[in-house]
Amino acid sequence: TNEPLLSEKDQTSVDVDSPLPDDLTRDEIELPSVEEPELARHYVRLSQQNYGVDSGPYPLGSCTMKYNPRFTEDAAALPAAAVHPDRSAGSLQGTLELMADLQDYLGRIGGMDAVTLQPPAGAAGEFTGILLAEAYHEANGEGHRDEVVVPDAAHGTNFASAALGGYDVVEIPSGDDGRVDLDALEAALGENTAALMLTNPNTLGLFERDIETVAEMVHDAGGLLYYDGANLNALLGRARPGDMGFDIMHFNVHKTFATPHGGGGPGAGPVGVTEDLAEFLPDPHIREGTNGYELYTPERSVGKVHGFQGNWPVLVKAFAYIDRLGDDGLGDASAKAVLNANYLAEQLDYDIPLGPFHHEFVASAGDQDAADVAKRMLDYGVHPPTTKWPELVDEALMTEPTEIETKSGLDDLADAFNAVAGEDDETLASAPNRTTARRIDQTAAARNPRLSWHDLD
Amino acid sequence: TNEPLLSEKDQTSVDVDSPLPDDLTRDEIELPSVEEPELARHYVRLSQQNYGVDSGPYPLGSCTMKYNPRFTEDAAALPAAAVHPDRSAGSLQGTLELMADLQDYLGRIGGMDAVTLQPPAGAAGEFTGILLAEAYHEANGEGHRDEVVVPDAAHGTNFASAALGGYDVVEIPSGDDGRVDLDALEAALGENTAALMLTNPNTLGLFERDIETVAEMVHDAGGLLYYDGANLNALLGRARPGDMGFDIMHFNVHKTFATPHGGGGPGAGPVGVTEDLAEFLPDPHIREGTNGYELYTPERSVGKVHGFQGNWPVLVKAFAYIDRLGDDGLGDASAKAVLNANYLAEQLDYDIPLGPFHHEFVASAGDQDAADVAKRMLDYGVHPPTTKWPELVDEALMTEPTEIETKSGLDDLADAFNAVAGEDDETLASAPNRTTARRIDQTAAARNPRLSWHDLD
Amino acid sequence: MSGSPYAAPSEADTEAMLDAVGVDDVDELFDIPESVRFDGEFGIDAKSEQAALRETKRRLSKNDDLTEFLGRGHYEHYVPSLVDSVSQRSEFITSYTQYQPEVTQGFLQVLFEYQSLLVELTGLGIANCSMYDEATALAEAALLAKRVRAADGHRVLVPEYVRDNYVSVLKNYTGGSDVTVERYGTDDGNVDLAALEATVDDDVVMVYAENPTTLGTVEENLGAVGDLADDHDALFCLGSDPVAMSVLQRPVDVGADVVVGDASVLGMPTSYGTGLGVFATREEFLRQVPGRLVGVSEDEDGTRAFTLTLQTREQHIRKERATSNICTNQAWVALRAGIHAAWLGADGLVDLANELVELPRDLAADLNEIRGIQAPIHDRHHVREFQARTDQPAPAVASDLESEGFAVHAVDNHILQVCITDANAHAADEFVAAVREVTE
Amino acid sequence: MSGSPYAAPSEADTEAMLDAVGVDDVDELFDIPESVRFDGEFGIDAKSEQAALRETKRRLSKNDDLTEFLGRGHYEHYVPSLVDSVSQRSEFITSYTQYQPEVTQGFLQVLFEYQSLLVELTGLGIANCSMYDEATALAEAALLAKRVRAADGHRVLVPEYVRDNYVSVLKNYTGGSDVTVERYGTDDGNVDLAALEATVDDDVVMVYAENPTTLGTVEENLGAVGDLADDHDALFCLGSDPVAMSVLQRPVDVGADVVVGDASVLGMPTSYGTGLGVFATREEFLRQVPGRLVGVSEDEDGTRAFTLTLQTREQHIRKERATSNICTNQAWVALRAGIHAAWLGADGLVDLANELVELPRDLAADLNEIRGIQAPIHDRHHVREFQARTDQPAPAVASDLESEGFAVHAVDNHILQVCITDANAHAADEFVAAVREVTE
Repeated sequence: TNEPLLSEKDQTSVDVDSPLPDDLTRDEIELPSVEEPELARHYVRLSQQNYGVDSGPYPLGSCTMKYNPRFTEDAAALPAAAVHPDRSAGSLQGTLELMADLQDYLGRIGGMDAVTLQPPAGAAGEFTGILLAEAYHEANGEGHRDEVVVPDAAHGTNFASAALGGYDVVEIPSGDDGRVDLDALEAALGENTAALMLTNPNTLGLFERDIETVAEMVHDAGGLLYYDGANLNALLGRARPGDMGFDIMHFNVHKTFATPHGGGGPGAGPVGVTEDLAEFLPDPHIREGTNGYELYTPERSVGKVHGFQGNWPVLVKAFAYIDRLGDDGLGDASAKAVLNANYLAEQLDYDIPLGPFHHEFVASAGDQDAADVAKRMLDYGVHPPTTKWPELVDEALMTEPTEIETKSGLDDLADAFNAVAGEDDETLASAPNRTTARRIDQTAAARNPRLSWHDLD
Repeated sequence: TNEPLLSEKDQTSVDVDSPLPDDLTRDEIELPSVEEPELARHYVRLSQQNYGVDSGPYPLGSCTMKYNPRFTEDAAALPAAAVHPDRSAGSLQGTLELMADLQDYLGRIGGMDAVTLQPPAGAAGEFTGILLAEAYHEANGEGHRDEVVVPDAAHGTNFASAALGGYDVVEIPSGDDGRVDLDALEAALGENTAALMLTNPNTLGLFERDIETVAEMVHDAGGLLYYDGANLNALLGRARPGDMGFDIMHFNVHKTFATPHGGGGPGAGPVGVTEDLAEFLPDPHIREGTNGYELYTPERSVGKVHGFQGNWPVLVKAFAYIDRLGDDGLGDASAKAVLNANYLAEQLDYDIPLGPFHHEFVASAGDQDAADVAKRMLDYGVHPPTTKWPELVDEALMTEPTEIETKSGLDDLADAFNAVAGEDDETLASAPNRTTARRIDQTAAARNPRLSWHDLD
Repeated sequence: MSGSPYAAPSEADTEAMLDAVGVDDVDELFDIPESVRFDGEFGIDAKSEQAALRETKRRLSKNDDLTEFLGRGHYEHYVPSLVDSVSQRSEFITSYTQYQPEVTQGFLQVLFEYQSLLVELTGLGIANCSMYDEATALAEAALLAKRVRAADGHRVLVPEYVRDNYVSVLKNYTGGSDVTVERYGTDDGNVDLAALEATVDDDVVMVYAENPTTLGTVEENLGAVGDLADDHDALFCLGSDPVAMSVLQRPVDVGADVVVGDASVLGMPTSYGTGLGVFATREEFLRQVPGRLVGVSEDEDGTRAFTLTLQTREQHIRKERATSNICTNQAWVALRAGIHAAWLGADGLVDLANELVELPRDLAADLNEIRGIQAPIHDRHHVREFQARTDQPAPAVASDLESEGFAVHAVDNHILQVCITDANAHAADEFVAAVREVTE
Repeated sequence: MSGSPYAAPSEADTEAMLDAVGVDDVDELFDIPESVRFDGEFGIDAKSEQAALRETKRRLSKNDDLTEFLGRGHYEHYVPSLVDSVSQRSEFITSYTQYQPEVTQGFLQVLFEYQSLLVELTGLGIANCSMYDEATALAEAALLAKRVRAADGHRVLVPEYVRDNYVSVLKNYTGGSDVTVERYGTDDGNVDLAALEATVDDDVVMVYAENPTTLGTVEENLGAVGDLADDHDALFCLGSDPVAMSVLQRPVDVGADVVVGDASVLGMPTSYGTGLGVFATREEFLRQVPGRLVGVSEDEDGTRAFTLTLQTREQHIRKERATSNICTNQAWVALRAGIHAAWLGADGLVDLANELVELPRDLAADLNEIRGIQAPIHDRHHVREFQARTDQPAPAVASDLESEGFAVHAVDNHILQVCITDANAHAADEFVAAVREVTE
C-alpha cells in the first residue's frame, strides 16, 4: 500500500508573524506539521519502497554500483570534518592534508601529474576538463579550436559537457568491433579539434586496443585526449590513463571508489591532468608549502567550477576507501570486477556479440524488448542492467555486476536473466507484478506534468 | 522468500594455529566467512523481515511501545560515554553527574527518596526490590517474614522475582471490578508478609482506587508496599507512587522513558525507595561529595545485582528523554497516552468490560479466539495487542496504543480491529497470510527443539 | 591483508569461476596491450578498517577546533538526529538514480516532497530535484534565461555583493554561450535601483539579486528589481534559501522568474561547502529546466506512482542539445533537507527564520558597544549575519580571534562579517568577550 | 515549548478525540482519588532536542579523556562500522520481544545465528539468547545446577580470582535457594587443584573456573577441574568469552557443563560495564535453561520459520515456578555481537584471539624492562591482560598514570593489572614510556 504524502497527513497554514516589517515578509506559509514518531514511520516506510545495493544485485552497466563500506560514512561524519569553507588554511591543516593526500593518491592511480578535487560530480569533471582544454589552447594561441570529438557510444554527458563549454560536437561512429574506428577518427580530427573524449574500456566493456595510435593521432592534430573515468574500475593497477597518452581525465568516485550514490548524488568528479595543464586547474588548489598545506590560485587558473570546494564529505569517503584498500585491494577490486563480469556472461542465455570485455558486457535481448526484460527482472527481486544503450547492440542489456557479488549471487542473477530470456513477450510486457508499483505510465507523467503536491487534487 | 542462514552462505573450517601450546588450544573452529557486502545485505534483509515501532502501531498492552527518539541514540553514542566501569571516580565526573542527575529526576518523578540505577531490567529491579525488602526486615529483626503477596493479574515477573528471592508467593484473586479485593488482601496479609507487589494502574489499566487503604493494611501488617512501574506512563505528573504509600518501586525505562526495546533488551530497571530503605541500596551508589561526585557503599547495602553498573547506555537515553520533555512533556505524554487509549476503545466493536481505564484497556474477543484475532491483525499491517492475559477478561485483548499515535493512526488501527471482529473463525484460524511467515507451528518447535544451525540437516 | 575486503568471491569460488570462464589466471581476461600495461605500484599500503579510520581521524585532528561565526553562503543550523538516522538507511543511501521507478517509489516520493516544499516556499510552479549548489544553480538560471528569452541577448547582471566565487562559476558556465556577466551597483547593502536602471537594457537576459544578500541584509526593493527586469523582458532571478523564504517576501510576489539558492542550510552540518542547489521557476519554462524532475503518474493498476519525468531534456537522451550536462546531482542532500524541513514543520521553519532575524540584531548591538567596532554597517534588517567595521585591521582582528577559538570573515581591510544561528548562538557571549579582548 | 514532541495528536485532533470520548478535559479520564493526586512539579525544564543533546554532552565532557588499559571482565575491541549501521536500523532497535514470530522472522534469525555461534564456540548443545551479563549468567548457572543435580546440595565453589562484584551477584541470586558460595584456592593465577580437591565434596552442586581468568591467565588444568566436579556429580561451569573461545580449549572438551561469560566483548564499545551474558549448556538441561530460546519450526506453508520456543520455562507462563525471572534481556547486544562475529568470520576471530595472546606477552616484556616493575607476575600464558608487581605503591602509580592520560587497575598495594587489545595497542609505546616516567 502506498505511503501517503506528507501533505496528505497534514497541512498547516501559518500566518507569518515576524520581527521584520510586514512589507518585507510573506503573509502565510502552508506545510505539513507532523510529529516525529509519524515522520520516522513515513521515511522508514518510504525507504522500504526503495532498492539499493544493500538490497541485492545492481548490475547497472556503466554505473558501477559497488558496496559502500559503512566505515567511510563514519569517517566523513567525524566532527572535525564539519568545517566552514572560508576557514583559514592555517586552522584547517587536517582538511588540507587529507585533500592533498587524496590528490596524490588519485594522481598515482590515474598516472596524472596534478589533480583537482573541486568538480562536484563526473559531468562537472568533464566540463572542468573542457574548460582546461579551452584554456590550454587559448594560451597556445589556438583559441580557434572549437570542436570536440566524441564516439557515438560515449556517455551523454560527454556531448552535453562539450556543448556547455561552447564546443561543436563531432560524433564519430564506432567500428564493427565496437571500438574507435581509426578512419572515422582521422576524418573527424583537424585543425579545429580541441579534444577527443574517450572512455576506456568503452561502454561496451572493450579496451581500446589502438589507444596509443589514437593518442598519437589526436596529439598530431593538436588536440588533447580526455579520459572519461566511468569505467576506471576495470583497470586499477593494470593500466593508467596517463600512461596511455591521456592529457586530462576525471574520476567518478562513486563508481571507482565506492562512495554511495545516494539515489542520485552527491558525487565528486576530481580531474587529473598532465604537467602541461596543471597551471590551468581550478581555483583554489592545494599544495604543501613551507608552513604546512596551503591554498593557492594556479597561475592561469580557469577559476571556479563550484561555489566552494566541491562535495567534501564524498571526498573523505573516497580517501578512506583508497587508504583502506591500498595497492592490493584496488588491484583485486578490478580483478574480481572483470572476473565477475566474465563469469556472469558465461552463464547467460542471451547473446553477447562483442568482446573480450572487462568489467561489463552488453548482451542483446534479441527479439525481446530490452526495456521489458528489465521490468520483468524486477519481479525476480534483482535490479536489471542498463537497457537499450549503447545502440551498437540491438536491444542492449548493459551489465556490470562489479566485484561485490559472490559466485552464488552471480548464479542467482544469471538464473533471473535466463528465466526472463525464456518468457514470452506478453509476460514481459505485463511485468512487473511483484514490486511496490506495477508498470508506470511514463507518457502520462510527461503529458500532464504534476511536479508538486500543489498539482494534485 | 527466506533469507538463508549465514551458515548456508558459507561454512569455513579453520585449523587453530596459535602462539599458545597445542594442549591449551582447540583444534579447529567452523564458522561462516562472508565478505562485508553480502553481510550487509544479510542483515538489511533480515531487518526488513522485522516489525518495530517505526513500522506501525504496536499496541502491545503492558509493554508501552513508545517512539524511541533518535537523538537519544546520539546521546548514548557520544565518545565520552564509552568508558570502562573500573575508571576512578575522579576521572569520570561527567558519567557520575549524569547518573546522579538521573537518580534525582527519577526520585522526583516517582516521589521516592533514593534511586539505584544498577538493575539491568525491570525484572532485575523487582528482584532488587525483593532483596531490599528482605534486608530491611532482617535489619528490623523480622527475618521470619517469608511471604510476598501478589495479585493474580500481576506480571509473571512479580511471581518469579519473589520466588528467586526465596519467598513464598501468596496469590490473591482480583475483585469483580478488576481491582485488589480488600477482603482477599486482608486474608493474605499476616505476620509473615514481607511485601505486597502491586501495579497501578493495574494490568487492566484500572487505577487502584483503594490504594491508600491498601497501603495502610500492608504497613499495619508490617509489610512493605512494592510498586511495579510497568504502567507508570499512565500517571506522569498526575500521581506518584511515593505519595500513594509505596516503599519501593522500579521504573521500566523503555516503557516510561522511551528507550528502545531492541527486540528484547537491553533495558534498565532503576529502583526507588523511601528514606528508610536507602541504606540498603546496591553497591556502589552515587552521591555528590565535597570533591565532586563519588561512588560509595550504602551502610547496609544488599551488594550487587549486576556485575558492573547496569546498562549504562540505556540510562543515558532515559536521561536525555526526561531532560528533553521536562514537566510539560512528561505530563503531556501521560495525558495523550490516556486519551489515545480511551479514544481507541471508543471506536472498537469489541466489548471492554472494565473501566475507567487509563493508558491501556483489556477488550474481550468474545467468541473469537484472542490469539487468532492477533494473527489476523497482522494481515492488516498492524501489530496486535497482548492476548489471553490477564485471564480476568475472557479472550483478552490487552491494548495500549501509547501517546505516539495520531488520531488517524488510531482510526486505522480501530478499522483493523473491527475488520477482524467481523470475520469468521476459519478466516482467523488460517491467518496470517500477508506476513513474512504464515502461522508458525509452535508445538513442533518445542517437541523437536532445534536451537542452532548444528541441529539442521 | 590481501585483496579487497569488498570483493566477494572467495578463493575457492575464484578458482571455480576461472574454470568456468576458461582461463587460468584473471590476468588473461584483461585485453590490454603490453605497452600500456602498468607494472608499477601506487605505493598505498592496505590497512584494516580500524587503521584506515584512524588515519582519516589522525589527519582531521590537525584542524583547529574553532567556534565558527562564518556564513556568506554556507550556513549551519542544528540538524535533528532523525536526519542522519533516516538518510543513512541502506535503501536510500546505496541506491542509484531512479531509472526503475517500480522499485524506487520511496526515493521518488521523497524528491517529490522536496520539490513541493520549494514550490510552496517560492510560490513558483516548479522546482527540480537539485543542482550542485547555489553557484551552479545561478549559472544554470542564466543559461535558462538565454534559452527562453524571446529576443537574443548577451548580458547577465549581478549585484556587487555576490561572492566572487559564484561569479567565477557563472562566467565559466556561460562562457560557451556568448553571454557576459556584469556587476551592478549596490547601496547600503541593497541593490542600487538607480544603478541597475542605468545599466539594464534590452540586451540583458537576466537580472540577479539576493534575499537575504551575501552581506546578510534583507533586500527592500525586490519588486522594483523585478519590474526593471520585466521592462526589458529579462528574467529576474532571486537567490535565497528555504529557511529565509519561510518569512521573507515570497519570491513569486516580487516577480521572480527563477529562484536559486542553497538548500543545504537544512539537513547538513557545515561540510566545507557542500551545497544543494535550489532551482525553481515558472511553469512556462518547464521544458527548459535543467536537472531531474519527479512527477506523478499511475501504474498498471491505476495506483498513484512517482517517476522521473520529462527526461528528454536531459543529457542521457538529448546529448549535446540537453538543457544541462548534469547527471549525478545532490539527491541525498535533498533527502536530508526534506527531512529537516518536515521535522521543523511550518511553525518550526518560521520560528527558526525569526530567530535568525533576532540573533544578528542582538549580536550586532552587543558588538557595537565595543570601542573600535561599529555594527552593523548597513542600516538594514539582517538574516543570520551582518558586517562590522573595525578600527583595527580586520584581518588582524580575525587572526587574533582565531587564537581565541573563533572564526569570522575578514572581508575587507576594516570589515568583518559575522554570522550567528541557532548552531553557534550558545557561544555568543564568549564571542563578544573575545572580540572585546582582541580589539580594546 | 509545551507538551511532548513525541505525543502525536495535534491540538485539533485532541479536541475531536475528547469529544468522541465524551469529556471536556483529559483530566476527567484520570480515575485518581483526589488525595493521591500530585499537584507539584518535578522541576525539570523542557528543552529543545539541540539543548537536551548539549546538556548530556556538557555533563559527559567532564570525563577525563584517558587511554584505558583496563579489563577484568569488561573489554574493548574495535567495533566495525557495520555493527552500528545495522543495529540502529529501526526495524531491529524499535521492536519488542518476538511474541508474534510471523512478523519478526528477522530478529529471530539473528538470535538463532547468535545461539549457533555460541554452540560452535562452546561445543555444548544449546545456548540461550542472552542473560544480562557474566555475573548474572554465573548466578543462573548455579541455580540451574541446584535444580538439575540428582542429589540435594548446598555448596557452590568459585576460585579466588573471581571478581568480588560477581561473587556478590552470585550470592544475591542464590540467597533464596539455600546455597552457599565459597571460594577455593588458586596457585600462580590458576586453579589450585589440590585446594579444590581438598574442599570439593558431594554437597557441592557446581564448581566454577575461568579461562582466561580475571587475572588474564590461561587455565592449564581445566580437564582436571572438570573431573573433580564430575567425581562429585557437581556441574562444571566455565567462564570465558567468544573471542578467547575461538582458540582456547573447547569447553566441552574439558568437561564443561555450562559456559557463562560476557559476549559484549564483541559488538560493543566500552559502555561502563554493559554486558551480554553467555549461557550455554548441555542439551540434557534444556528444559531447565533460563531465558529465551529461539528454535526452528515450519509455517503453514511448510516453509522453515523461527520462533521463541519452550516458553513454558519462562516467567510469563510459569510465574513463580519459572526457571528465572528474566524477561527483558540483552537481545540487541546479541545482535551487535553476532554482526561483529560474522564480520570477523572464523579466521578473523582466531587472528584476533592470537593477537590477544601476543599483545600482553609483548607489553609485559616491555614493562618488565622498567626498574621497579616485574611483569607478568604469573608464569602463565595470558589473554588480553596480566598483572605486574610495582615496587612503588600501585595505587600511587595508577594515579600518576592517570595524570599522564592512562588508566590501569591497581588491584592490590603493589599489584597493577594491565589490559591490552587491538583497541589500545596503538598507544602501547606511549603507555610504556608513561609507566617508566612515573616509576623510575
